[in-house]
Amino acid sequence: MKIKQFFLSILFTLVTMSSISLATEETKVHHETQQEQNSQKEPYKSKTLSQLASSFWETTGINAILDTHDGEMTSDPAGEAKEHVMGAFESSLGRIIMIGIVFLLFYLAIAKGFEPLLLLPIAFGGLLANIPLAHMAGPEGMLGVIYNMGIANEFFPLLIFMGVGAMTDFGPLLANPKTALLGGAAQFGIFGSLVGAVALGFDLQDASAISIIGGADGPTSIFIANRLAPDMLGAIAVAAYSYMALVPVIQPPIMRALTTKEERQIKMGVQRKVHRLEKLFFPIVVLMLSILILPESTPLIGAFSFGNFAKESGVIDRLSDTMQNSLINIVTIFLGLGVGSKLAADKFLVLESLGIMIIGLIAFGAGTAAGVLMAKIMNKFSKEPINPLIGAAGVSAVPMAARVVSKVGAEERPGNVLLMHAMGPNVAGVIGSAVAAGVLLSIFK
Amino acid sequence: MKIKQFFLSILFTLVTMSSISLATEETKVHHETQQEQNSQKEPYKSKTLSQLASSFWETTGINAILDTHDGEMTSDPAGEAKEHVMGAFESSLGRIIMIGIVFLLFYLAIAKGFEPLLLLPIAFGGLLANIPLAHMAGPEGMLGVIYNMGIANEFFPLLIFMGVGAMTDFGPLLANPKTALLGGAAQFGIFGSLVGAVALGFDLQDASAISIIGGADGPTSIFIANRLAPDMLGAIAVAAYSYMALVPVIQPPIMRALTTKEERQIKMGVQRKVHRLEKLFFPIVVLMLSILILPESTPLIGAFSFGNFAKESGVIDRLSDTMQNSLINIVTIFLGLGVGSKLAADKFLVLESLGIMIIGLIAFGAGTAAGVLMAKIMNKFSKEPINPLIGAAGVSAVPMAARVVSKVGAEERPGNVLLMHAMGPNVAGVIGSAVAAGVLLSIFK
Amino acid sequence: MKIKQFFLSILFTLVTMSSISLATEETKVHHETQQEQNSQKEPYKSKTLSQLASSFWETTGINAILDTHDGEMTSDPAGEAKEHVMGAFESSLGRIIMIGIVFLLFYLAIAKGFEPLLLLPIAFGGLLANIPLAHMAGPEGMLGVIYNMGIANEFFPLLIFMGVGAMTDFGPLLANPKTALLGGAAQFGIFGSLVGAVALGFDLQDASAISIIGGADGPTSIFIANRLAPDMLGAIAVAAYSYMALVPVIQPPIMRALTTKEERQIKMGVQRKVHRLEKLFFPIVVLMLSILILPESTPLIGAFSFGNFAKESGVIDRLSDTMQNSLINIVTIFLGLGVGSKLAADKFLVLESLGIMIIGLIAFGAGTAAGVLMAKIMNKFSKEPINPLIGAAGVSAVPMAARVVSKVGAEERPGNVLLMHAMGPNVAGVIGSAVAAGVLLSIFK
Amino acid sequence: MTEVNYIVEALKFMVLGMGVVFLFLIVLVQLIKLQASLIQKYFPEKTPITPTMPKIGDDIEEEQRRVAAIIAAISEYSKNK
Amino acid sequence: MTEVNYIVEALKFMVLGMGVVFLFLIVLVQLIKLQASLIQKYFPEKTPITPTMPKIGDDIEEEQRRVAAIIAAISEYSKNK
Amino acid sequence: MTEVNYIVEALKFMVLGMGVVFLFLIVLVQLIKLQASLIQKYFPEKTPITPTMPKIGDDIEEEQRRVAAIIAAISEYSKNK
Ligand code: NA
Ligand code: NA
Ligand code: NA
Repeated sequence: MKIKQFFLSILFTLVTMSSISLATEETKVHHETQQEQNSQKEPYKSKTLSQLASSFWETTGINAILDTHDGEMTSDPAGEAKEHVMGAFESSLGRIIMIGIVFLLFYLAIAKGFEPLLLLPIAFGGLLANIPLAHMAGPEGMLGVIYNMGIANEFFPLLIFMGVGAMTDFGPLLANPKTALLGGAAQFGIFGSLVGAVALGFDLQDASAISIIGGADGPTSIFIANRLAPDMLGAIAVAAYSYMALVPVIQPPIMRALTTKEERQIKMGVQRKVHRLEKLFFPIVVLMLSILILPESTPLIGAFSFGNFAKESGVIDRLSDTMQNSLINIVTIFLGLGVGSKLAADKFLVLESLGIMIIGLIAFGAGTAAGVLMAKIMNKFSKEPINPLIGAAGVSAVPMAARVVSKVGAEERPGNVLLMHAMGPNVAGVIGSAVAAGVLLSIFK
Repeated sequence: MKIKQFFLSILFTLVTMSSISLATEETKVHHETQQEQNSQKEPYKSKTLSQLASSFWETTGINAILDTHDGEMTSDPAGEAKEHVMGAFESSLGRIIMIGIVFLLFYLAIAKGFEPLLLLPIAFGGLLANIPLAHMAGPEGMLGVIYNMGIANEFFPLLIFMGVGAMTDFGPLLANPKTALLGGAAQFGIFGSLVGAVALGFDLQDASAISIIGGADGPTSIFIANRLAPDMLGAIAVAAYSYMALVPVIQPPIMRALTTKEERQIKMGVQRKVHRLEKLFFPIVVLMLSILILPESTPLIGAFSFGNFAKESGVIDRLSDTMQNSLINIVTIFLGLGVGSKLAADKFLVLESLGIMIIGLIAFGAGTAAGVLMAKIMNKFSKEPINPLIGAAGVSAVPMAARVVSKVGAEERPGNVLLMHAMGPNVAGVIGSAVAAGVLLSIFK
Repeated sequence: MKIKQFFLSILFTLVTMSSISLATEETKVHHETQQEQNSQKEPYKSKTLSQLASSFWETTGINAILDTHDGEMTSDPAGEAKEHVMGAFESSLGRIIMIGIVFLLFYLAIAKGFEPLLLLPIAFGGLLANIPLAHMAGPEGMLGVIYNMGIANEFFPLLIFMGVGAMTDFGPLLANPKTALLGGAAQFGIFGSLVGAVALGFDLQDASAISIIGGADGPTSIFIANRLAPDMLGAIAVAAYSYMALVPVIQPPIMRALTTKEERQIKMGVQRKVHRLEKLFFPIVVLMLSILILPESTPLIGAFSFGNFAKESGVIDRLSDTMQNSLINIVTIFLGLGVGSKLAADKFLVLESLGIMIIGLIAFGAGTAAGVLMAKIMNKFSKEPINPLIGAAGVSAVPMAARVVSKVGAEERPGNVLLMHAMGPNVAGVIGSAVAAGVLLSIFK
Repeated sequence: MTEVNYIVEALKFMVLGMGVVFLFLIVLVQLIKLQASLIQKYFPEKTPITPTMPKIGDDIEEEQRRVAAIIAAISEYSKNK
Repeated sequence: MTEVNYIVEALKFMVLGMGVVFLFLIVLVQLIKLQASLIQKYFPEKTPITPTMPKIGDDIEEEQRRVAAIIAAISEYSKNK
Repeated sequence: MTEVNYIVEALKFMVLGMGVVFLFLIVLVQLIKLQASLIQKYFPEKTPITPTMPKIGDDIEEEQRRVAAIIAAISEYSKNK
């Protein structure tokens, strides 16, 4: 106890002295610092303890937050050209708000289990990006290094897509191919929200980047945001993963509102067995089709197909396992931290972010509704019964959306397992989103 | 069914309209696109649906392949300086031929099991590299990013070599060191084919790069090709891995032609037990010798020795395991895709590739023959009997060549297990190829 | 036998001829080589076999070491600006001495088990860096590529710290928080040796970089050395890891000298159970405190906290596992090799290195002593008994130092297990070193 | 120079986009069906193509699976005793 | 322009440095104690928060542990027979 | 300025290259033999050097091997019953 008090008193004396001397010396100290930067390693000038403590005080986070006119610069992975002197809000309250948002994301990821694999690293990256003076999101900071390594060039989202491809089983889609159309209808979420975003005042290109949130695919959203609206990357990624995490909350009410109890109780037949060669050829077929119809989507679909082909080939299991495990894990850590660098107050706390959040929610709802309605129509015209609930899985958000469908279906009629039937539209939704993304890219090329 | 027809009719109308308007509008559209590129985000000009569809048609792969004079550029990881406007052949038929070749490689890798770990990723990379308009092999495309990350600087082949080193057991070589000379004789494949390549009209430097195929070592071939003839990297890598894959087909006839039945039935004694310290010191001895005799080979031998030393030290097993598993797997995926970027039609479909394939085959055969003949001579002069078959393993192609030797030996005399005896020349062949590579590098330095 | 003699005679003839012709031709050959470099791929000039052998002799390592005036350049990852023509010592004897030092490190790592996970890769990197003519530490060599990829930008040390964070259990510290002060006292090693280094003639900035060795934390040392004195990075890293490895040798005598037998026999109570939420919040609390007090330390503490938070969150175990295994292993391999590049004779064999080694040893001893003395004082004033031995663990060197404490304690009083009690100061030492590092960075900012 | 109504433009994008998405998926569905029937015809289920090469890395997993199976069997056995 | 005595400077650094290190750790100790008491108060041990989401990747390890446990039990059993 | 016969040049490369390869391997063979005899002399088989440090990461594999061994033993046992 006594030791503690002893040291505390010393420290507090130092700090107090420095605070007093601060008012008079600040300008001078500032001036000296600048001079020192001009010529590296100039002869060291002796400082009194009080001057040292004062200099130290200048480098504390407390001072950086309290003194809003200290000329601190923002950070950007692209370097000085995209940095500016921080405003009072960005330097103080903005940071505190962002740290609050980060804590909210921590809470959602840990206590609620909402997509923790990406929300948690993104949020932690956001925390690091809002640290004063450390410039961790700058070109020489850890987050900036990561960003330039794999996000600015879209490498990490593609590697994630490759890993997801290696994890995906297209069997259910191949067994009942026409359910792919449900994965198409759900892309109405994208284009509907594009109209909405334009109505809110975003220009066409920004609106397109935002609307991909409706595709419910993290890597696709990041890929497109990076191409069409890199400044909004953080908000778009956070919105995309947040809403994907909220699938069990957002989707069921919409599903129930648009279907009758009888429809929700429809039982679907047993799926046929799929030949190994069908699974093997499928990624190649999808890729060839993308090549012919829209090459703009081939980075995404190519990476996805490669992962899936590697798995289905059965001859390079050690590579396929690596894609599904150590590689995708490493990239997920980096992608999260790198995207988090865009949660710096100066980038995230702009009016656009609010718009992005609203549009993202609408997009999600619209996509779900379109999928369900399409499934209702198909059920009318199809010989085999189709439970309209599976249309909701068309938004992708693999495999969460399919699980939600199965859960709602089982609630209506215990023992009715829709999971495999929902996986078809679910994986088709991934392809559908990539195609929609390719169309938007081709427009703005 | 009816829904499908409905949508199809809409789409076909769009496509038809666009095709009609194409003839008249093409020049104008082109002109506009260029203008748009000049000033980013200029005020968006309204387009009719037909104009939109027409623009979209311009970005389809079908149009890119059919319209051979659309001014499409080739892609190169090094950027614009090495790119050119595509010729008619490169833009259409060339691509289709390359995709055919890629499918052939898929078939060999999957159905025939020929070196799938590298042939499959290379082939997929080749498929991606031949996609029109996507520029995946350009400096900002996925393949180009990979290429610049680890192939242009020879980092990935060295990491592979490190992993292979960590997987290699030099025990059989240490137990019977004179079999190392067989790994030397088989390098005649390299130098014999060097003469052949020059005779075919390649200049000395290109011929040297090609001849390393005879070393039957993928990473060594890629390393040397990158230094001496980077334009032919794709063809050299494909030839190297293809012939390594064809070892069970190419070698046995040569082995049988050059040996008598009695020779093939020779039994070899039991190998002595090797002390742990011998294995520990061996990689250091090899590296020190390379340092003294030819430092040019030390990147390859150094990486290889590091991997082997890490394993034999026994104190950093977690690192050695990583080299043998997650690290080499990740790098193999990237190396394959990156090398595949050189399978773009404009790079691969040149007369040289045919020459490379022919010379590679000759080199392989010559190396095998030289190894077997050397073993016959050694058997004459040696006290202990040496089965000449094990000379064929000197080409390296670890461990396939040693297995083939063992199989042929067992066919001639059931119960005669030559595997361990063949592993000596087999691993010596790896060192021999690296030395030969170092000599060629030192000549052209 | 005869074959061997045959080939040897040929080779020796070649070499002898070349040696003879060497005296007369050397200047000319040299001149030609330069010309060739000027214009790539000029028409090849025929060479006689003897000329070829002579050229080859020029590229051997033997010649490079014997001929000390061949104009060989040193290598640096930063490229030509930091390279110079080698002096006679650097080119010959220096290399041999460094290879001797490398072998000593191999011996310590393998036979003595001293921190092999980093000493062995560092030593191997040092071996590769001292190879003549290969320029493996240059910007295009393997070591240089690694250095620029993750050491010049401090990325690798931070990733290691992240992994260490994911491996660390703060339970013992949370159970008995006041032991954290011991981790503070031990940082006297840093600041005491700072004074010592200045007394030895180092300037303040270099002295600060060196003194961090006293923090007994490899990644922290590398991080700070890279910022404050990149030229001494190799010596500092080697000193840091060597002394960490020597903990079981250096610490016990100091511990015994400063304590009485009674003190060493003190038993400490059972630790209370720590709530899961305490562990979850702890990394965030530490990080928030760093943000407020010294943002300069946040790259280190941020990476460490992220790893720990990822582990304690319990919802992203697959990422946390990757941090603790494949990712940290890959980075350890690279970090070791990259740091090893600074063991090139021209960088390491300077008088400063000797000073660094001496100061490092002093720092270690001073830190241990300060920790033990602080623990004695705390034991005097505390209600619960504190065994002064656990103060020695405050230097960090996790978990070796804590194990040494436990071992010494058990020797004095069999059955007295101090391990968990020593882990508190041990992990606090990591934080303390990062804070001390932040203070030094803030002074020289 | 009339002003552009961006909402109308966005609606046009929607028509194009949904059109291409459906076109893509409809063609894909047809190709899947075609492929299924071709495979059914030329490679009936009884002769699945199997890779001819031993797969490195699989041994371990194979082993684990075998181990798990054995254990399951044994524990089943123990229960029934 | 008097010459700077660098050793004195280094001693000043020591005072500042050790001061900040102790300040940091003392505040940290207080925060740890505060946090412990708050958690004890609001989240008494009986209701630990558990993650609500199934964890991908854990299944395998769980499986391995289970397998190991079974084996241990069986081998124990065999020994005792 | 006579024209260079490149094939002759290539043949010279072959002589140099094969010569160096054999020189390298012959010296290597001699060193291996020398090393073997030295090790046999100073470190006879009975005292192999073993690492003194426990290896992190090995525990798991060790465990797996042990498990596999136990299982093998058990299944062997079951068969023989
Ligand atoms: Na989607
Ligand atoms: Na070879
Ligand atoms: Na420390």
